[in-house]
Amino acid sequence: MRKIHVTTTVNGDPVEFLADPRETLLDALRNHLDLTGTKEGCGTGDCGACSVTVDGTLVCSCLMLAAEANGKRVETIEGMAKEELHPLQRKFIEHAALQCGFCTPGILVAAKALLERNPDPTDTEVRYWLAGNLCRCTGYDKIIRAVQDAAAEMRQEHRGAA
Amino acid sequence: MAKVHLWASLRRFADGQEVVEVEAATVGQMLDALEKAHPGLGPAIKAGLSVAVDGEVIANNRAAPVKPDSEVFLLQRLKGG
Amino acid sequence: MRYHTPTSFADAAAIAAATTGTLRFLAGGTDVLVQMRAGMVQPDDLIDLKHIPGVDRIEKTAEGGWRIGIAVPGIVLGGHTELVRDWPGVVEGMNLVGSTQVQGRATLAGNLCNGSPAADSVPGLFAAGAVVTVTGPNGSRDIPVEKVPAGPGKTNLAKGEVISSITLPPRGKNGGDAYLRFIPRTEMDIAVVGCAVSLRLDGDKVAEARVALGAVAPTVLLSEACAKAIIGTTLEDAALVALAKAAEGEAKPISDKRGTREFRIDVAGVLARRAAKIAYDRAKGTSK
Amino acid sequence: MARDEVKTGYKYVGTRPNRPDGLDKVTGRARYGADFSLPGMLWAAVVRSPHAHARIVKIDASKALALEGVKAVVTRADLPTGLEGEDLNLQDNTLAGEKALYDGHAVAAVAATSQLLAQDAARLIEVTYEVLPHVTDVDAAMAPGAPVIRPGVADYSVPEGMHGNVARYMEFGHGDVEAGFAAADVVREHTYKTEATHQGYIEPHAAVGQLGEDGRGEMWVCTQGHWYIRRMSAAVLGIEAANLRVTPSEIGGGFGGKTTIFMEPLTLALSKKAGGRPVKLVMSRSEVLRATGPTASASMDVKIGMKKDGTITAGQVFFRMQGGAFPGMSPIGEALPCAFACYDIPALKHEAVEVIANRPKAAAYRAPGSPMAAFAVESMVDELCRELGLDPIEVRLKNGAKNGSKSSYGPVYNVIGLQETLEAAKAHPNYAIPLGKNQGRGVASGFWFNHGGETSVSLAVGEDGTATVMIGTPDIGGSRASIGLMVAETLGIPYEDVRVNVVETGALGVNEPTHGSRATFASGKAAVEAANQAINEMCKRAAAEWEIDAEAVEWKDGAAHPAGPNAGKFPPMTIGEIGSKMGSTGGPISGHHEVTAGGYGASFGTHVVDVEVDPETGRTTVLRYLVVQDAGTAIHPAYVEGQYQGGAAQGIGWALNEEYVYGADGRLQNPIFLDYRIPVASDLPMIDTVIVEVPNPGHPYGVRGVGETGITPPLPAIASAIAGATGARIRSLPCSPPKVLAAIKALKG
Repeated sequence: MRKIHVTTTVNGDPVEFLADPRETLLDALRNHLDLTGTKEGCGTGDCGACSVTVDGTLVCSCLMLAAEANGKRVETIEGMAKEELHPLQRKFIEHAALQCGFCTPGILVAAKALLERNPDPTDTEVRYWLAGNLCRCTGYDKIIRAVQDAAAEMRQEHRGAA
Repeated sequence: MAKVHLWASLRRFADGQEVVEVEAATVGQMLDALEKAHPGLGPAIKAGLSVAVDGEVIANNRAAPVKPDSEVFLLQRLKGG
Repeated sequence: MRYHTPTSFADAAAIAAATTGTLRFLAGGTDVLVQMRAGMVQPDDLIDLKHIPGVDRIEKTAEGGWRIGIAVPGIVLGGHTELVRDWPGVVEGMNLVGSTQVQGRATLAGNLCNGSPAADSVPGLFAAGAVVTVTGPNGSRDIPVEKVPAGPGKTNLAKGEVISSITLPPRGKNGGDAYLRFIPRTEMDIAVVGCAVSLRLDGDKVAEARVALGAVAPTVLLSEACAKAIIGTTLEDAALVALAKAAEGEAKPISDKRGTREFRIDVAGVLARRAAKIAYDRAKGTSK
Repeated sequence: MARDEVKTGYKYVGTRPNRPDGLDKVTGRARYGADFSLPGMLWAAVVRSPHAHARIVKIDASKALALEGVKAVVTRADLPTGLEGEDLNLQDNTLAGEKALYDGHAVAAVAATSQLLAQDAARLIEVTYEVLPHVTDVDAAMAPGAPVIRPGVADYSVPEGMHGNVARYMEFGHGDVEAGFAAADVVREHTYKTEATHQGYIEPHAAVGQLGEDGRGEMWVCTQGHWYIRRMSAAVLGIEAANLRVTPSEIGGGFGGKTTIFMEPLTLALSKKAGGRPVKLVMSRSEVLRATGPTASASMDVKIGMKKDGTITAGQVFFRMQGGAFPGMSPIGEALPCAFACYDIPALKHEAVEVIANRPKAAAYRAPGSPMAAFAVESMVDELCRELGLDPIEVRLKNGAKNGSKSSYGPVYNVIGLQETLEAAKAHPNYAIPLGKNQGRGVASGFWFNHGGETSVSLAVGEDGTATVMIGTPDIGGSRASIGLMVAETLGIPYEDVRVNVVETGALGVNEPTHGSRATFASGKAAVEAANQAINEMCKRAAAEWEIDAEAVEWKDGAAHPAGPNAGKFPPMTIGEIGSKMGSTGGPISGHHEVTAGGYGASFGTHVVDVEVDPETGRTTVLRYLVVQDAGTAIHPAYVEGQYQGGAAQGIGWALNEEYVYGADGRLQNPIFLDYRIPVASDLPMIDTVIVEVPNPGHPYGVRGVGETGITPPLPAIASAIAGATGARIRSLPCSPPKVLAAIKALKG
C-alpha cells in the first residue's frame, strides 16, 4: 500500500514520517515517532487515553488519520513539562490522583486544555469536560481535587504575574 | 488430635463424618493423614484446598503448624483479584 | 486504501463518482475511523473534505439564517454565540455527541450522513427545518434535512453525491428550540431516545411547532402528530399530556442492548414534554 | 511531610509522600505493556470465533501466508498435546482445539511485519465452522434440555443426577436452619441475579515475546504476576519455565484480570515459528471484552429469617454461577464463604453449583464472588429491615461478626473491625442528612479474606546509606510507596532513601501476583523481614568495628548504637557509614526473605449511599457516597483512600449500568466502551472515606490489605437506596433505567 509522507510539528519539533493511509495519528505517534506516552485504551474515542491537541484543539488521536496531521501542530503528554513539571502534573502526584497511571497522560492533556479555556471551572465543569477520559482505578475523586488545586495555583501565579 | 471440619459436601467422601480427627503437626501432615484415612478425599485435596487453623486462613502452606488441639476448617482454594 | 484531499466539492463528487470499491467521506472522522478500526468497513477510497475552502466556516445567510460548513466541529458550533442564541437546541444536540475530544472533530454533516436513528444532532436539525445542500457530478441541489436519512446506516444520497453545507433558516422572533436525550450515564452514551422541539409563539400560544424523535424508528422521525398536539396551546398540562401521548404513539422502537421497546415509548413521551417546555421558555425569553 | 492521625507513633508509616514512580507516570515516560519494542520486531493479530459454540472443521491460512511480510501462523496444531487439568484449560483458551467455546475464542494467530499487515492477514485466514447449539445464561444453562457444553466436565464434587453443565458443587453450614426459620417472625425468600461484568482496566493486554530455537525465551508483558505468566506460558507451550525470562511492564490496571494468561503464549509460539524474531501482540478493546476477564454471572436464591427486634435466626443460600466454558473459573468457593461473613448467625446453610456456559473463561475480579454474594444477602437483609421498620446499621451491629465470632465458613475470627466500621458509618454526618423527594439511602457491609501467599523480596544496602528493595509484585496502585514507607520505618532512614523496584523473574524467587490485596501486606512483610536481616548484619559490622558482641548493638534511627551500660561508649554508626565501608568490613550487605506469608487479617467495610431516581425515566443519580473500611493500618493513607474510592466506583458501575449483553446468537452485543458503560467522571460524586484502623496482629505494621472489600457493598447498597427512593426493589443487576422504570410502573399497577 502506498505510504503518505507526513510533515508535522510535535511538541514544537518538526517531524516527518511515512504513514500507511489507514494509520491513525495515535499509531504514528507511538510507532513512528516513539512517543509512547499517548496511550490506546479503546481505539474508538470512548476512553480518552490517546488525548492530544491538534492546532490547540483537544482530540482523540485514535480518531484522526496520521495523514490528517500534515501541516498541523500536535502537542502530546511528552511536551507538557517544560523546565519544570506543569502544575497539573505536580498536583496529580501530590494528590495521589493516579493509581495505575495509564489514563493519566490523556487526563493531563485534557485537563490542561480545560484550564486554558476556563481557568476557574466548577467541579461539575471539570467532571463533564473529563467525561471522555475513563479512569477505572480512582473513582475520579482525587483527579477532580488535583485539577482544582492546580487551577487554583495557576490562577494565583497568573495574578502574581499580572 | 487435631479436629478437621469438612464442608458438608465433602462428608460423603468421609463416611458422613463432619469432623475427622487426625494426628498431624503441620498442614501437610494433616492433609496426608486425611487422604490416608479417607481416600475419597484425594481428588478434593489434589484440586487444591485452603485451610483455616485456629481462625487463621492458610491459602497454601503445607509447613504451617497444626497443634494437637487445633481446630481446622477446610475451605476451597481461595483466589483473589 | 487511497486517501484523497480534493479542494472543491465538484472535485470530491468527481472522485466519488469514479470510484468502484468501498467509498467513505471524511469530515470529522469520528464514525468512519471507528468503523475502520472495528473492521466493519475497509474503504478503498477515503475522501477527506477538509481541504475544501470554506468547510470550516459558519456564515450568516442573506435571509438571516446560518450556513454551516461540513467540517465545523461541535466545539466551534458551541462557541458561536450568535448561532447558539438563535438555535440553542440544534447546538446542544451536536454538543451531546461524544466527549470533549470528539467535539473537537465531530460534525453535523457527519452525524447526519452516518445515518443513525440515534444521532444526537439530527432531531434538532429536523425540528429546525434545516436544508442540506448536496453536490453531485451534475451540480448542487437543496433538500430538506429529513429527506437525507434512509434507514440505519443509509442515506438517500446518490453515488457521487456529497453534502456540501447545512443551512438553518432564520430564527425570527418568538422562536425557541430544545433537544433532550435519554442516556443511562451522564455522558458518552448513544441516545436511547432523543427529542427535539422547535416552536414559535404568538403571545402565549404556540403558533408553529416541529417535533422530531430520535432512536424510536429506523430513522429520526419528524412528527406531525406531536406538533399538532401543541399548536394553538399555551403548553398547559393538557397539551403536554397530549404531546406525550402523541410521541408515544409515533414511537415504533425496537428492543436492543440500549433499551427496551416499552421503555423507549415511555421515555419518548417524557422527553417530548420536557423538551417542549424548554423550547417554550426559550421562545418566551425566560431561559437560555 | 503531612502526618495523619495514627495511634502508632510511626515516623513514616501513615504519611502521604509522593510515590516514586509518579514522575514517570505524569510525563508519559512510564512504559506499559504496549510501549516496548525491539529491533526486528513483528506484530501479531488473532483470528477469533464469531460463534458461541462451533466445531472447527478447517483452518486455511494459505492466503494469509502468501502475503509479502507475513512470517508465521499458529493454530492449535502447533501446540503440544497431553496437557491436563488447569494447564489444559489454559491451552484450550489460548487457542481453541476441536471446538470454539465462546464468541471471541482465539482460533489462530499470525505474525507480520506491521500491525496493519497482521490484521489484514488475520482477515485472510479462512476458518470453516460447524455451528453447534449454545447457551450463555446461567439459568438457561441449568434448564432441562440445555445443550451440554463440556460433557464429562464435572469434578469429584458433583453428586450424581445433577445437570450436565454443572462442573462443581459445594455445600457447608452449621446449626439447624429449619429450627432457625421456625424461630423467626419473618422469613423471606427471593432470587437475585447479577450479570457478568468486566474488570475494565484501561490498558488492553499487551506482550512482546521472543523464543529461540534453543527453547530459551523472554517476554515483556503487562501483568499482575510475571511468575504466573512464566509458569502458565511454559506449560501451554511445553517449554521449561526456567528458560523463560518474564519482565513485567508498568501495568495499566488489572483488578484480578491480569493474574492469568490469555494471548501471551502466542507471542512466543509465533516468534519461534518466525525464526526467533520478537513478536508484539496488543489486544484491541473489543478483544479484551470478548475474550478476557469477565467475572461470573450469578443467579442466587436467598432465604433469611429475622425476629421483630432484628435478630437474624437463620440464613440459607443456593448460588448458581457460570464462569464461562471452562471449569474452575466461577468463584463459588469464595462467594459462599463471603455470603454471610459479616454476620454471626446460629444457623446457616450454603450451597452452590458452578455452571458451564458459552462465555469467555472468567478471571478473578476484585474480591471474586463477594460482590455477588453481598448483593443477594445484603439486599435481603435490607428488605427485612424495611419490612420490619428497623435501622439497617443497628441490625448489622446487632448481628454483625465480632472478635471471637464463629465465621459463617467455620473458623473463629480473631481480631476484626466490622463493628468499628458500622459505628463510624452511624456517626458520619452523611447518615444524618435528610433525604428529599425521590431520594433514598442504602447501607451495606462487605468482606474480603485478604491474602498472603508466596513472596520473595530482597534488599541491598547502598554505599551511600540508601536501601534498594527488589519486589516481585507489580505496583498497580502505589505499593512501591507503601513498601518504601515500611522499609524506611524499619531501617530508620528517610523514605526518599529507599528505592523499591519491581524486578523480573530472573532476579528473585517465585512470587504470586499482586492479587488478593496482598502486595502491601505480603511484599511489605517480607521487605520488613529483609530489612531486619540487613539490620542484623549492620549491627554485626558495627560490633566488629567496636570490638563488642553483636548482641550488644541495637539499631535505631538509621544507625547502630551500643546497647546497655556494658557495651561501651561509641558514637552511633549510621547506615551511611556502615554502607560506605562495607566492602572492607566483609562485603556487600543485603537482606532477603522468602515466605508463603500467613497472618493476613480479614477486611470489613460498610458503605452508605444516597441516590435520587427520576420517577419518569428510572435513571439513578448517586448524590453522595461514603466508604468506611478497616485497613488494619493505613501505610499510605492517600492510596488507601484511593482503593476505597476506586472499589466503590467499580461497584457503582456494576450496580447501575455495567453488564455483558449476549444476543440470541450467543454473541457479545457490547464489546466496546461505548456500550460497556463504566462510570465516567460526571456520573459520580466525591466519594467520602473513613479509614478505620484495627491493626492486624499478623503483620509487623498491622496491615490488612485494602484492595478488594470496597467493591462489595455498592451492589446491594445502591439497590437498597433505589428501593428507598422508589419503593421498588431491583433483584437483578444492573439497576438500569429500563428495569427501574418497569419496576416503578409495576408498583403503580
